[in-house]
Amino acid sequence: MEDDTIDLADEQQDWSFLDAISGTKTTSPHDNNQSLPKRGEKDFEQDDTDYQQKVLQSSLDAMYGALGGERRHNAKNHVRAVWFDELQKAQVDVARGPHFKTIGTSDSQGKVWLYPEETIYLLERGSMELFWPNGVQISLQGAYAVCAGKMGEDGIDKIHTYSHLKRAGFVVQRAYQQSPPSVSVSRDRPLGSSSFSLFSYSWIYRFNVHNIPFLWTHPRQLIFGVYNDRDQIYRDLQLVQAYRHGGPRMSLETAAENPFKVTYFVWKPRAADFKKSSPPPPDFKIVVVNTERQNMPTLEQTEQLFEEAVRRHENGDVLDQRHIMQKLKFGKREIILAMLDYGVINFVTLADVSFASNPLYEDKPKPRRNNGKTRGGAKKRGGKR
Amino acid sequence: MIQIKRINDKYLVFKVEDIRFLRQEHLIGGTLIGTLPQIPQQNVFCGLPLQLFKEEVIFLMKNGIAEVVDDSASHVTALTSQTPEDIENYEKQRHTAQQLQIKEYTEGMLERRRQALEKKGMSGKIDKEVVVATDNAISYVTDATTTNETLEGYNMFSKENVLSDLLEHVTSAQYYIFNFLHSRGYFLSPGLRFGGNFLAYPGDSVRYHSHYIAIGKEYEEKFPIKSVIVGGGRLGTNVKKCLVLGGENDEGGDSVYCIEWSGFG
Amino acid sequence: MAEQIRTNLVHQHLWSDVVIHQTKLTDLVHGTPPRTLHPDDAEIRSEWLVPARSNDDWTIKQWDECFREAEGVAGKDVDRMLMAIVDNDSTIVYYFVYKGLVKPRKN
Amino acid sequence: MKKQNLNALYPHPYPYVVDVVPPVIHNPISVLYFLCRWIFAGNTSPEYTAEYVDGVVRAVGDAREGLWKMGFFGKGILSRSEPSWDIRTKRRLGLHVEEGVYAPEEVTQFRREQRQHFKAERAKAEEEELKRRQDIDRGLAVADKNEDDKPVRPEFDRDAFLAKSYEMEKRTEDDEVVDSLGNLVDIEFLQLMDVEALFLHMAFGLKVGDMDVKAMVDEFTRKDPRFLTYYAVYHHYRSLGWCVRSGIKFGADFLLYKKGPPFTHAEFCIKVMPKDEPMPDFWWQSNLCRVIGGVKKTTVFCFVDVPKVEGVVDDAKLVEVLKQFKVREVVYRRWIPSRNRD
Repeated sequence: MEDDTIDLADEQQDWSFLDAISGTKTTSPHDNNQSLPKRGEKDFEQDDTDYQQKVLQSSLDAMYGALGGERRHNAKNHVRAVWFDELQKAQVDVARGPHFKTIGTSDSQGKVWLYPEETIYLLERGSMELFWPNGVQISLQGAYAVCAGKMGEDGIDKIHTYSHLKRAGFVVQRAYQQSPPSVSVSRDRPLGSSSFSLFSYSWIYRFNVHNIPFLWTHPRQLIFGVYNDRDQIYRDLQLVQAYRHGGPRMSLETAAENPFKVTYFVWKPRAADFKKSSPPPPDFKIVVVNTERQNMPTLEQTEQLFEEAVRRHENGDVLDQRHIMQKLKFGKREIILAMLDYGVINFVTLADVSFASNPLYEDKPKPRRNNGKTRGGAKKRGGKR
Repeated sequence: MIQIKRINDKYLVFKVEDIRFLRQEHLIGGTLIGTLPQIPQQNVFCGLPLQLFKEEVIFLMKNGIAEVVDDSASHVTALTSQTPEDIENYEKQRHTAQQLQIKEYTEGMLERRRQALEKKGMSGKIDKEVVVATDNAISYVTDATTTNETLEGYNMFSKENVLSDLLEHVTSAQYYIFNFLHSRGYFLSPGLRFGGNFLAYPGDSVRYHSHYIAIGKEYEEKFPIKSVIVGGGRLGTNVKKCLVLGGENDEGGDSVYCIEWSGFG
Repeated sequence: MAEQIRTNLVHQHLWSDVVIHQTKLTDLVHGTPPRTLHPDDAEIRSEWLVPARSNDDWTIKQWDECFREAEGVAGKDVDRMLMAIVDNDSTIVYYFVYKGLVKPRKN
Repeated sequence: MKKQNLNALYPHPYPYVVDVVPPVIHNPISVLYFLCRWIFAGNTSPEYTAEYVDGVVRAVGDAREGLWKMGFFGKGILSRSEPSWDIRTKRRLGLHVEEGVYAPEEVTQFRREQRQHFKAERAKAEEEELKRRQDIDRGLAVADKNEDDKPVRPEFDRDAFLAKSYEMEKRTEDDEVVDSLGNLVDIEFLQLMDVEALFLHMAFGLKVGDMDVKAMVDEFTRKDPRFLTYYAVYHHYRSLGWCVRSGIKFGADFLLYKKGPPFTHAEFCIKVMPKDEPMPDFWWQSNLCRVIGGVKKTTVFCFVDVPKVEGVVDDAKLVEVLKQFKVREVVYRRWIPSRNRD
């Protein structure tokens, strides 16, 4: 089944694809011909053939070979940094190379400082070496021990999420690195009540015997009498209070501390002119979630997150918001949860949608102007009824 | 016995030999979470370290295969006890290694260049060309810099921080179903991505598709039919896996069931 | 509910010899489908069904009990049953429940 | 079927016929006409009756056809959605049936059969591959794979298939549904979900036996304590113009269709989340979103602030109670970094 949800990283792929690269110990780290092969075919089960055993072993050997790969540094672009444990940050000696366009923050002396996740990422990909102030080099294991050690319980998960997004090509920064958000919350107003009231529209268009019981002895029912406007039926049926975009939140309780906090701001890779000192509004906001200790966010927690969520279109989103289906599927604002399951990351988008703000009955086919081309995002797609 | 490094509440392995041992001797795969230096711009194949999940750690400890070390503490203790001589020694070693690498690299480059020019029949130009070509290309290679073992006495300090009895007595429905499948030769990985506790493979996950989405339940634990049986069974069918639900029954035996959409109705 | 399942099996899915067995715990339905239900079945086999409502909860223990009851009536081992899950809109979805591990369908 | 034809076939989104009268203000004669229409109001809209038997709401005859055609309410108990057991059974038993008319279930049957053919072919290919590998082991073959032997989807003949599939012998059970004259007795009724029954009753005057609002709310709540919560959600989407049907097939509570099943696939799967109940874990959420994402639909969590309802909910009170319910939607969708880079 071809579907949006298939992801190459969903399941472990066959490492023998890596043969080509794990064997090439002499290539310089700047060779760019290391592209990924296509998804391979795995077997359903063991068939007890030596052939299968051989294929397995060669795949495993490819994996061990790749894992044992060295981190090589070119003398010209060599980057060193020193870890200051009391600050929980690393200072880069001389910030050379393209990474520092998007990674790190500069102080008044022009020195670049790195957060733990930035430090580990650069170390892992072989773009930097790390030292203690006394000159002892910090190994990768050492970096995990000291950098993640004080990041709190989800330190490794946050580092992993950061690296995962960087590896996928995104620009990632710690949320509110520059200035914390000013969240203004309006929660003193109740939700707007529904439009159901007797004389709110022209009487001539609507006689509702339900409301004039002495005239007619018909069973009580909401929709009765003469309607010459079909939409009026829908309007009369709208009794349940529903959240509308721009309206107040539904949960009015005093908020307890929200365990779900925006961890990272993320920008799409296209940002060639990205300035880390004055970044544009982020394309995505990511909340790193501990799935072991937390349940799904409650409505209250979700509404709090939405108050600082990314508004669609701020960044020239290409999503066509003229169409009701797009509005209902993608909403006005969105926040992304990174759910960590012992090293496996699952992302889910929470979108702020409102069906009441986009009533389906108002979505009528417009007079055809475009020569019978079908309207809307309702492309024909396979699916189950 | 291998050492699992604990950082906060996460369990990591940093040595390739350990990964090979866990995988091939004990069907313990973990999940690689680091960046592969050779191909850092992708997420399909990841590098060291390897993160183990809770049930894997419990299994390894229960069976005396591994011990858990508080790595943050070990590292700092080992570091602060380095003498100035240790550090000087260390720097000397590093310098020597670098010089050697640079020499090897330069010689290699020279040799290749020479061969290339000879092939083109331009051996007369060799000396001049080679000098120009290698001048800018000096590089050096450092070790994989993956583990802490370069630190003087590190292993001793880590042994002092062993947390062996931490998980000895943990039992749960999840561990039950993990153990049920693992002891039958299945290879397991975290399963949240497919809505289960684990995915189970009929052999090493690099070669086989997973067969099961496994969920552990206490014997009398209630679960909603609509989301667990209908949702889980339906999902299993969509992704060509069986949903396995199970727990330990009153008599200490196995009550394990496979759920599969019937294809009708 | 068992009666509703029987009607559905007989007249929508064309099963034969559908019988309701009342046991101490629950009603069980037994019947024979018109063709093999599972691609790995060598021949048509008769099936045991457990009725359940879509909005209810379930436990592992209940499966143990249902198998035990079915085996009591059948007088022999039962290796699989079908759960007939009834929704308020009259949809009945059927799920195989196998005792122990079985391989998923290859296709 | 073409969309235009479908629109002509199903012009009414509700069992209610809207009168189109000219605007009164511009035309004095129309005032008279309008008043006439008003006095006889209700006559143009159908009045349907359903029964409540054995714990389910059933509609037969005109109501069965009307409630399906006007808003796609209910489900044929022996069919996937629209009652079509009659056609299928007539064809199966060799009784008279119009040619070229296929029930949706029959179309599905075609597709399934087609898929099975394909799978059988693939299984054969896999068996050959195993044999080839064993040959390699024994040194009887060389290890270079010929990639051209993938099975192809075979052509499929609907009529031939139907003829074959209905070759089945008449069962003794079929005697239950054929009368002494050899005619088929249509035993299929349209079952309404409890929420549909209350909605049709309170909004469009459907009679459900002799139950009034109070009797329905009491009875339905007895069967499912959260009935009113589900009702509020059902009512909410119906009032916005959606066709709302059960979501059981995907482990959800409701499906939202733009017009109804004959027109398009459902777009949204609704999961009702009472605001004050503890939130489920992430495994549950991941599972549900996978199933729903796999069938190309959007998962909507519909949070409901449920008011405390005291005393009996009767005719007059239902509207008041509904006005106290609040709903808010949140869409959950898997996010894949590699598909969101540009």
